[in-house]
Amino acid sequence: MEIKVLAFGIVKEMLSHSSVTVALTEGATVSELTLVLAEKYPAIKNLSSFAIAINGCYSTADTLINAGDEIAIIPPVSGG
Amino acid sequence: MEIKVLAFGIVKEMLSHSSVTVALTEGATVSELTLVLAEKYPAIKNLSSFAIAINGCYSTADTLINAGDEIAIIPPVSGG
Amino acid sequence: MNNTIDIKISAAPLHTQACIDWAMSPHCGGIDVFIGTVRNATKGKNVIRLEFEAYESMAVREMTKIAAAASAKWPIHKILIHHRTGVLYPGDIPVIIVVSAAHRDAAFDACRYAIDTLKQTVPIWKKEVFEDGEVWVAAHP
Amino acid sequence: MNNTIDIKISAAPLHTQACIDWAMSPHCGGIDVFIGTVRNATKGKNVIRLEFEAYESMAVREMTKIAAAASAKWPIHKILIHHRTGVLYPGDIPVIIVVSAAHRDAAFDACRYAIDTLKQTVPIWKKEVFEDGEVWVAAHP
Repeated sequence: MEIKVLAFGIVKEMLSHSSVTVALTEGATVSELTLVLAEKYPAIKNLSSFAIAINGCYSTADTLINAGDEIAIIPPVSGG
Repeated sequence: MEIKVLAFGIVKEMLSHSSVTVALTEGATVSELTLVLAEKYPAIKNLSSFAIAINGCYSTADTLINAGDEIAIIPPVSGG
Repeated sequence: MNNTIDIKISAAPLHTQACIDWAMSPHCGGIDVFIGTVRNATKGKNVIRLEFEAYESMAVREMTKIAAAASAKWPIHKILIHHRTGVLYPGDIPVIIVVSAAHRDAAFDACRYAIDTLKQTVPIWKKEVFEDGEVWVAAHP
Repeated sequence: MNNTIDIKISAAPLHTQACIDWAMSPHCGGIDVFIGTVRNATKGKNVIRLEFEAYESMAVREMTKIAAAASAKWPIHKILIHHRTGVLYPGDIPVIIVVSAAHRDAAFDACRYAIDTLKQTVPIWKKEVFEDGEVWVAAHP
């Protein structure tokens, strides 16, 4: 399945886009998405860390990804 | 020596005046003043506690009182 | 007293925004503000009004001591403590404390220290007036 | 979201007095306010401006979670968290948190919890722009 991934802040600059599309197998988890992203966009490995949000909530490595989910890469936050 | 003692808040009500005058021997300390006040104005013994300020500073029992000092009875404070 | 400490006792209403504006600075990263407000009830009884009285000269001195101590204990930029006297009604503001600092922890710590210490040492007294009587707060055991 | 929680992300300037007025109530004895301000320097370098970006829908959700958690942990009356986005200059206000409560300890504790947690969980990012370059805060090891 094709998954659209939102990018913010430094990740948007690293990817040169506010979103990118990656191909995942059905039933993929967040950890598989992370591997795909790191391979396709090695720049994000320079981040001190990043999280994946699914439908506006923080996910864990084993969270399942479904077609149509709103996915986002969350680099270290720095609000306030 | 005659000492003028300022009264605030509930003490002003207990004494019915914003200041009173008491007689003290030369070289008297705060503890002696306290005894004189309690004898002359027994109502103040109903306070949960009170302090004596001399020239705008909290005193201790052995602080000396001099003629001309600004003396005040400080009942429990409740600002804020 | 200097230009990083602002202490005032006044019978006039306190102005929150003016107090904050005084403390704000591009050198600061955070400001903590404590605003005391008159509650309409205490221990289940309706409060009609509060009457505040101060031993003004000593109160200003004690408030200045608090501000100086806070400035010595924490790396803060400015500290303001304003207290009102006279008759106040529910919703009115008897006290405002504003602390600015480069980093927020110092602002929070100093502001809380200031209000906690003010309530212990500053010679200001309040009488609570209820529908059926009145009481000087903290006066009796 | 209910009438004791007010969450907002906005590119427009934040209004301190309006935020405080919203939280004030005759049911409250104390209000704690935290105002974040843009510092003109960080680690000894002059800051020209900050650029804030938010993942708005998620940020509002996380801020609402913080407000709800604070309301559950402490006996507070109202809590407001407003955060600004876009370009801000030294002295500008990126964040305001206001907490009102019957007693001040709850207001202080909840306000500090809110800003500490906001800085850890809310998807908002800032880029510091210096005379000679720029950096996304906290992005790199």
